[in-house]
Amino acid sequence: MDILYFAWVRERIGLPKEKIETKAETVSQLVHELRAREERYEVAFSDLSALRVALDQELSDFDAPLTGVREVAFFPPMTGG
Amino acid sequence: MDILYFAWVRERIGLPKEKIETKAETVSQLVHELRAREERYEVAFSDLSALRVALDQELSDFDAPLTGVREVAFFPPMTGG
Amino acid sequence: MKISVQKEPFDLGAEANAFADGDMSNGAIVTFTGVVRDLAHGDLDVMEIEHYPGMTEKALNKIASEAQERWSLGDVLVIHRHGRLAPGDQIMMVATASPHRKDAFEAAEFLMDYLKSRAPFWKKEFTGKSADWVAAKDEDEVALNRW
Amino acid sequence: MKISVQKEPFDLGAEANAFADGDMSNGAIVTFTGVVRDLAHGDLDVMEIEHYPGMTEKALNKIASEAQERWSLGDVLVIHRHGRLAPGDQIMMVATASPHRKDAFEAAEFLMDYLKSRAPFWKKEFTGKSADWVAAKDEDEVALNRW
Repeated sequence: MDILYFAWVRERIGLPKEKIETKAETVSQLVHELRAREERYEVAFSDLSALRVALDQELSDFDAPLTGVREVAFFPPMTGG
Repeated sequence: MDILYFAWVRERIGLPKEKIETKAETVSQLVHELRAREERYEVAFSDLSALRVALDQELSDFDAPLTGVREVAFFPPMTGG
Repeated sequence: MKISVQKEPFDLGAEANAFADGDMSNGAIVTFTGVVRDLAHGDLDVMEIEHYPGMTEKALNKIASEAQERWSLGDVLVIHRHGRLAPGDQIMMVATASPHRKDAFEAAEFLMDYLKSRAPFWKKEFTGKSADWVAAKDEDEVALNRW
Repeated sequence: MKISVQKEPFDLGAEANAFADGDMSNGAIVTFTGVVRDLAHGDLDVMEIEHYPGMTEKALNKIASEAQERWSLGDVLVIHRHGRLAPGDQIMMVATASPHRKDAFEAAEFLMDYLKSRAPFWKKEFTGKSADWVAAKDEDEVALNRW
């Protein structure tokens, strides 16, 4: 599964993209796994209300299932326009 | 006093502008005078709700006094934009 | 503030660029452009726009000044043509600049609503078989209640 | 419908003219242009806009299609830049065409409100002494409730 990070999430974790093997069934479980890895993940994911998630390039929720998902992206609230 | 007519008011009366001498104290009195002149005026002023009036190039009302006014214009509701 | 009442065509792109270049400090720029269209019968040849020279300029200045008082605006542009126009011709445009997109949008809508029924222009439509003055729309009068 | 996510500057005037020329049957054309501004501190050097290639185009297409479903629209244009921009640079523009001015205005406001907080762009401001990600504004989230 491809995990992408944008904006300050990318900066805190220190990379824009990584491939991971996971058995997580939901976004929340995936976040739990990532947080357990290293402090930089723990810091980046410490406040989920400050984060948004997209599954296969569609905005989604932290409860959403990961079944069939190939690309997960984490980023702060968007500031377009 | 200069009297100006625009759009179908101009067409019905048959001229864009005329100078008149009047003792009318309000727009209504002036309209009354004009209507008494000839049938084309009578027709043009038959429905005041379909007309607007400007005094010295400011939108006004049919009750408004004519004191000091040099230019009166009659026209249908505007259709700009 | 630029107000122009003119017979000549204007270049939307050139006007929009000049307006934007003249106002670098405002993050939001809105333009509205009106185009002669033939909705009613499909056989419009010419639209003739009559106006009240002198009063037109005063009315447009007043409308634009009122917009600048009511919203946080940088520059304001109003161009309105008169004379003979064909379907597809651009009749008029307004442009507003503001630090806030909401102000730029609202001010442009306000300008348009007032132009529609408070600026002394009258449109006459010529088709092959008729020539009719365009009637003012109730909805345009109602639109003013918003402001 | 034209959607463009690009690093290069765009020419507001040329885009507005091309948009207007491509849509002669709609009487009302609205454009919105966003310009990099330096409201916060007066010392902005550069704004860097990051985006999510692939998702950005999808999100913009979805927003524009939804506008076309909700309002009576002719063409719709969305251009959004990414990369490094300086104060005064144009970031993005939208354009809408409709038979009715109300539809053209509302659709443009809708596009802007959704672009602000539903299209995957993130802005970082660089000054002489700091580099900060621009925080999303509550008011931009609230603006979506209107639609």
